[in-house]
Amino acid sequence: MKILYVLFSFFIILNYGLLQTGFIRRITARVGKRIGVPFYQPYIDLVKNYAIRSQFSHGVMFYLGPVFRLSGGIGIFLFMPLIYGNEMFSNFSMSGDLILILYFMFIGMLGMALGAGEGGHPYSIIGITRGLSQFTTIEVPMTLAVISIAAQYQTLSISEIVAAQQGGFMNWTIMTNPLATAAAMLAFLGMIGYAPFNVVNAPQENPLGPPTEFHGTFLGMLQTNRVILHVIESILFMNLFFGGATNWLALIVKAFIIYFYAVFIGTVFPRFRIDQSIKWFLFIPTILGILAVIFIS
Amino acid sequence: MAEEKNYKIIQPEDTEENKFLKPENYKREVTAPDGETFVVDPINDYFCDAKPQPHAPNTIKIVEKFLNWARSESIWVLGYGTGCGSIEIYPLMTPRFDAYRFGVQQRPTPRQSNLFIISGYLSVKTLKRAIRSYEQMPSPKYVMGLGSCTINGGMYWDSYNTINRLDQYMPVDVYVAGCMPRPEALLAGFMELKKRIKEGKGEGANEYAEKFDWYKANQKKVIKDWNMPDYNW
Amino acid sequence: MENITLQNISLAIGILVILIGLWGLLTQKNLIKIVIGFALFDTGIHIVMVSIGYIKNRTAPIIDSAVDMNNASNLVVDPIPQALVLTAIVIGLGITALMLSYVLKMYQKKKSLDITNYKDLKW
Amino acid sequence: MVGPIYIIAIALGTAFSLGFFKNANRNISFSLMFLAMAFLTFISGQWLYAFLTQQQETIQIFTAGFKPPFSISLQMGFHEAVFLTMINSLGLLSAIYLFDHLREKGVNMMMVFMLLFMGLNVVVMTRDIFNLFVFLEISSIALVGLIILEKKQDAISSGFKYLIASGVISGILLIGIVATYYYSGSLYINDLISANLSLVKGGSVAVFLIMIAVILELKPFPANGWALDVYQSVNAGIGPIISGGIATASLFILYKLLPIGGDAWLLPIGITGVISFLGSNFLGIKQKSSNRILAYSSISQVGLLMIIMSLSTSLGDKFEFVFFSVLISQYLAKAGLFWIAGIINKDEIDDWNILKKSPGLIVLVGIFMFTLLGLPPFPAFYGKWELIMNLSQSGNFVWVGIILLGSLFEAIYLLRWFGKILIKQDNLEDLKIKFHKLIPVIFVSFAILLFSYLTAKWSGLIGIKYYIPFIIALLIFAFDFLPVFIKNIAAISTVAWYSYVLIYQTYIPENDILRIVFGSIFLIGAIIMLIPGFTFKGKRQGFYPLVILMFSGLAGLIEARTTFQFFFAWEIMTLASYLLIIRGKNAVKPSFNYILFSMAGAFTMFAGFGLAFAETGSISLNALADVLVYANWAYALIAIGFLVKIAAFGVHIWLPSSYAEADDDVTSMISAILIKSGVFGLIILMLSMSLKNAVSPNIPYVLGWIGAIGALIGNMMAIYQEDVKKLIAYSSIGIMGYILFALSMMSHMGWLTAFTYSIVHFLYKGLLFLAIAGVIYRTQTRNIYEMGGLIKRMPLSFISVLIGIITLAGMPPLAGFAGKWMFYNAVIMKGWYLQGAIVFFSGIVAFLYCFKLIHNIFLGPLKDNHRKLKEASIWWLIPQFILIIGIMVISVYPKIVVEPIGQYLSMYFPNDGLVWDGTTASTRLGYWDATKIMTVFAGMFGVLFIILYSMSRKTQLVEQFNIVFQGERPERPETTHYAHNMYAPYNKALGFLTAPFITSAWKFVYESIHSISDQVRKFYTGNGQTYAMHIIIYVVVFYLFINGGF
Repeated sequence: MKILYVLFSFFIILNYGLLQTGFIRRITARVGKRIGVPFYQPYIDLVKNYAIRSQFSHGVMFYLGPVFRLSGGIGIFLFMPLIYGNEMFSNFSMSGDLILILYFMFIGMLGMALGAGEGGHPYSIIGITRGLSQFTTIEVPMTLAVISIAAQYQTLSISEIVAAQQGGFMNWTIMTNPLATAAAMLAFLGMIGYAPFNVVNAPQENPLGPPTEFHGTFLGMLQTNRVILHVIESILFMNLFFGGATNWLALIVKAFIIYFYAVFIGTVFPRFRIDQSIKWFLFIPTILGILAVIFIS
Repeated sequence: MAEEKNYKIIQPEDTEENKFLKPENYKREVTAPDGETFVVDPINDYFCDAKPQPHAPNTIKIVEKFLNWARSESIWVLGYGTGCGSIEIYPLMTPRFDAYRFGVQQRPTPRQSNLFIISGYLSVKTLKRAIRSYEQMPSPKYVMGLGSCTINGGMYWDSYNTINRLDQYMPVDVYVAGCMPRPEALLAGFMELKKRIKEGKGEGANEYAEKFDWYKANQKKVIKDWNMPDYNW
Repeated sequence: MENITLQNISLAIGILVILIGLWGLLTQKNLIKIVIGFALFDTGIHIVMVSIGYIKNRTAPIIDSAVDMNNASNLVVDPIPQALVLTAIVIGLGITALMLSYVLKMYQKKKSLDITNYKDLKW
Repeated sequence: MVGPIYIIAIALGTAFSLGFFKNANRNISFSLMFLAMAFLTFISGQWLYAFLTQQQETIQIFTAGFKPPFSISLQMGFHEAVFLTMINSLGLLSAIYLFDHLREKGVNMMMVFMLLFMGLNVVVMTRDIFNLFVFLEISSIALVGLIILEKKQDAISSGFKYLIASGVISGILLIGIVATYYYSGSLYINDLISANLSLVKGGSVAVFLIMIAVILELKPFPANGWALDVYQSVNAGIGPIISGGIATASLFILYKLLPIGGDAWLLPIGITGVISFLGSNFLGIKQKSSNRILAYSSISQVGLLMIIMSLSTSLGDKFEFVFFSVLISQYLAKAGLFWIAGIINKDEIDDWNILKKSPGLIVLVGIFMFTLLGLPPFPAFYGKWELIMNLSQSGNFVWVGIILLGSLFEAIYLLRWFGKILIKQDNLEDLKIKFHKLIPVIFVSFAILLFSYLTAKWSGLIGIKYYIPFIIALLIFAFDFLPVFIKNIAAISTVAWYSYVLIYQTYIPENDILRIVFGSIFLIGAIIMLIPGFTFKGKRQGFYPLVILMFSGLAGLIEARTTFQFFFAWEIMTLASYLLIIRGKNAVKPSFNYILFSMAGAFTMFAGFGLAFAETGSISLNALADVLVYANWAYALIAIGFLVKIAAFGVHIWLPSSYAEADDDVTSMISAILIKSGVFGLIILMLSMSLKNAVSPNIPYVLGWIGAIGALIGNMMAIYQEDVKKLIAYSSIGIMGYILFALSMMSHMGWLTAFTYSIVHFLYKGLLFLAIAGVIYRTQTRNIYEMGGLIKRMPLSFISVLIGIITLAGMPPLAGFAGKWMFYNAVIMKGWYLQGAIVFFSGIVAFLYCFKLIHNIFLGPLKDNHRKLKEASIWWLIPQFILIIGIMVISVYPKIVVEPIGQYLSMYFPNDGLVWDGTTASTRLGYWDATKIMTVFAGMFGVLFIILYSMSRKTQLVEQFNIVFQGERPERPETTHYAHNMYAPYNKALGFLTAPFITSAWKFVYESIHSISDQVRKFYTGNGQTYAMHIIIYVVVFYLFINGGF
């Protein structure tokens, strides 16, 4: 029974993610005074990629890499409570808490890294080293923020963190712990990976970063993961800092706004080099995070 | 740090075949860590020499039609400008022409592209790279010839190092004539391509696989220094 | 004035000789002179020993006509320091001889009598 | 019983009768001398035997029929018998050693030789102070005579210096004797003692002169240049006579005359000893000549003995034990080393690697050096232990510090020397060993072993059980000619049997979780890590005894109930691991760093135990808990010892290169197992001390920061390593940082984390090192960028490394995540947020090198010369898969491990534990259900895989160069492998964190010590007059010191 609910919410999240991606692309196109792709373009791309006829593989890990990647993405989804107070849409969140989700993100990265690594394309590896380097520093403000709110609420359970934020706008973490929220939201920019932090897969330069060699079904899986991951990360931040959601509508609205914030920054700013972004993450967001921790203790 | 060479290059025999072999592709005698020596032949050992296979369309008509629709609506162009025509491709992505509307997007890697636009004259040297890139694209894949030069050589019809007819070397789905064709013409070409795909005629990849020997013979006729396996995976 | 006794005078002379000997031992660069310095040092010690063993107004601890056998312990000085001095003189002689033979050997090897030339081993 | 007077008679008679032989028949004259020497030895040995077994009374022999003071009297007591036996047996062995030398030089030398020993014998026995002087002079003259007969220019000029100096000293002594006689009227030592001269006006000067002369005879630093030169220049056969014969006799003079000075002299003698010990060892550091090193070492040991002598009253009935254990070990070892120096006949220690030609001699050198250093199981260890304990108890902490510092200096030069012997070098000359020179060396080494056993028995500090491993090691050593296969089986079965006895039979019934966990890591780990030994061909001489010793040391830690047993096991383990590391190809320098840091750590630990003993008066480990006053100091000092072993930040620099250069399977052992000994020690320490309130909470707090920074720096450094073993080694530093941090939190969750980490780190670090070792074994390179693409050739190793790094990085669903999860909980509960954040950051940094590890070795393009590699040998793979099974079990069902540990910890930390509900573990903060996570993950992965498989069409497997390359194609695998300097941007941004501050700091310390030592030793100008001047100044300063002039 649980599995059916999980599948149902997965269906929602997947579709929402695809639509969101389409709409966001359309919005960014409008910013550039274009019309842009149809909102259903992600669906078409996905279908096309899954329908690619010829396929080759560099080896076992190249083959399994995308599976790992998608497992990582779906894994986070599986352990994330979606709707507060709704047992049906809490997925498997009773098996693990916030820490599990934070560390589950690594599985996807590892999958990508292994797959791309066996692909043997040097540019993929360059992309991966960039991605990993950047990710380590993104995690610094993120960790500080998580510690801060865990200390604030004295719990690591996402459901309980959400529960503690119920009862109005003023109870949200963004109001009760603005420093942690600020640090985490800056980290969020890096997690989503739009500009200024998208040198990882800077198109043409290296040519696509990690997925350079991936095609067809593999690429389809990576795309699927990407849309899910973006939504789930938004939902995570929603749960931690913006009071969670008590129904699907609230979830969609909040997740969209959080995601849109990253997109907004991404369309406005140019790109950082990797050492610049490392320094940046270890500077302002980290200071904010440290302040958040100091104030809470 | 001067690195000690742990291999010995074996000079190839002076045959016609080996004439254009590059030094890095010479056979070399290497010593394994356990002291055993053996010969590495880069051409055979480092490249897959399997021939391409035609891929049959989905046997269920309706599914194939749906997939063809999806393919036609999601055309990913390989970002590779071969000649002067490439200057006409970039405006496509600007607000004025906005090819995104039609699901046309650019990809930097052949692995993820469906459409290869040969943008203008194609020198023999570029042809080699173009063929490699084309062969590295996954099936189904399409080729669009841009400008007169790809049709009959255009103003370079008697040039010493450009090809005259593109479809001698790779199956072309659509030609867009002109010198140069305007972006509007390109858009029209996309429409034409979409139509062909939807009709199920965009089977250039299978055609290439079926008539592989013929294409390869044509290619080798102009590309004298062919020093690679026949098909680039 | 009371202190100027034979014993003290010889003690002072002995100490002076010791010091002269030491001075020679420590400052002279010539090996032979060093040996002489050592010999003086030794001699000085012997003088000191004898003068320490001396008891005022007594005679040498030899039982002869001048010393009555029965009263000897009151008439003669303590014989032991004198015996010690004899032994010490012998030993001192031995060492001096050994030193000289060393000097000989050293001179044979390096043709030099300057002690500063014999610093091959150091630190 | 042959009377001792015959010693003189025979020696003198032989010496004179030798004169008749001229040089006609040297064989006969040598035999005569040898027989005489043997008879001397027999007489003294017989008396010693009588004293030891038959409760023989001390006897006095009166010459000339009068009682003292009217005649010279000799005394034969227990102490005399010991010293005489030592001196005479040394003479006997020296005679054997000098066999051809004596024959070459003729009867003159034999005569002088006999006279020398006669003199020394009388010096020991006589109770008449002037007689003492005479025979002292005779020995000196005889010695100088021996030197002049050498006919070497160096020897002669140094002999002259010796003459000048000893002349001055004997002058002083003579004046002293006469003055003493003047005040006391007797030359009989017993009378002098009872006369209590120091109280008489002027008598104190007399006593002063005698005592200072005796002290000067002992060649105290710094008035000892004359002796050093002699040591350096004489024939190696005479060196032991000076250090073992004359110095020993001189010590006995001091011992004999000490009562004349009375208790007032104890302190000055102690201070002299301390200065000698520290100064000589300090100057020894810069020496390059082997004989001179031995000279410095000899003088320092005499200094140590003077210290012990000065403590004779406070040591009480332990005095003899301490004194003789140190004296005899130094006497035996020094003689052995001098003799070996003579066999090699190379003055510079750089040339000593000629010994490589004769491994047996290396073993002997090792035994002698470790004896000198006072490492277990050699006798001086027990003596030093009692000494330090006693000094601490009497509050002389400064002395303890100085002695330990001096010992450290001694360790520097001796071990560097030992390292030089083992440096690999081609084209060594042949080493010609004369058999007669070998006999005494071997004899002495057996004597050391025997004496070690006797001392251990005498000390009563450890049971005979502790000697079983040595016997096993010796047995294996005796059967070292067997092939590896058999020895490996023997070693594994020994360890298996022992772990059965220890863990299954002892600790499981006791339910002592701490010891079960660490016992399993140590011993079961040992079994696993020994399996790869089967791959080695040949004999691997010396490997297995050391392995057995190392693991027995580890087991000894588990079993220890007293601080002594603990320290004993600790030193055994350190020593054995040092010797194991030094077996690696270029391991001499790294292992030197290792042993130096370990020794320093061990010494601080030693001092800490001393402090604890000073307060509680008990050496029981449990008694540590009762330390209150010195708690902070004791705690910190002991902790430093453990910190060195776990390579905590600041003292970590020894680790990477040691790990890198050790043999591959040794690296697995030390990194997965040995390093945990520090963790175990810390746990023991914290359990007994930190839990009581006596220890300031600031210390764990500081430890926490050290751990956090260590974790960060270790992981950061690991990123940039191009040497694969160094990479994992730095990662070990990082992980040990976590564990230290977790332990210092002093909370239930923190400790649970530390335990879990210890177990998991053992599993995955062993796994990684074994897998990497298998790869290195095939590729013959450690440079990570020279590998690549090996997944095609070594898939099983790849799986091991993959599982290893997933666990290391702490990714769910594998076991590493358990540690991370507990860590978060612990940090937040404890409130150490900032440190915690650093630790987590470093945990994420770990991801970088994990990827580097797996990518650069297994992914990317396969190199030309690796195209035909085979999978790693099965013997490397079997232990890997055992470890993988372990990881998997803990991953799926962590409860079986974590729950008992939690229960155990509840005894100490009752609050905030982990609550188990089915498979779900929860704290008051969060929850985690490993089994379910694993199920969900496996299910999801399976479903996705099936989806991918069903959707994918016929897949063409392509070769490594079939990649898009902008229309071109790659040229060579090397140019396509993005491996070298992989994280350049990271270095650009954060490289400043990994600047080698600590290494430079230690280097600075090390080099400063050397350059200071180099400058200080310049006062030994080599001029005999300067040396005499030193003596005079020394006397003056000493006098001023004694009389309060300062």
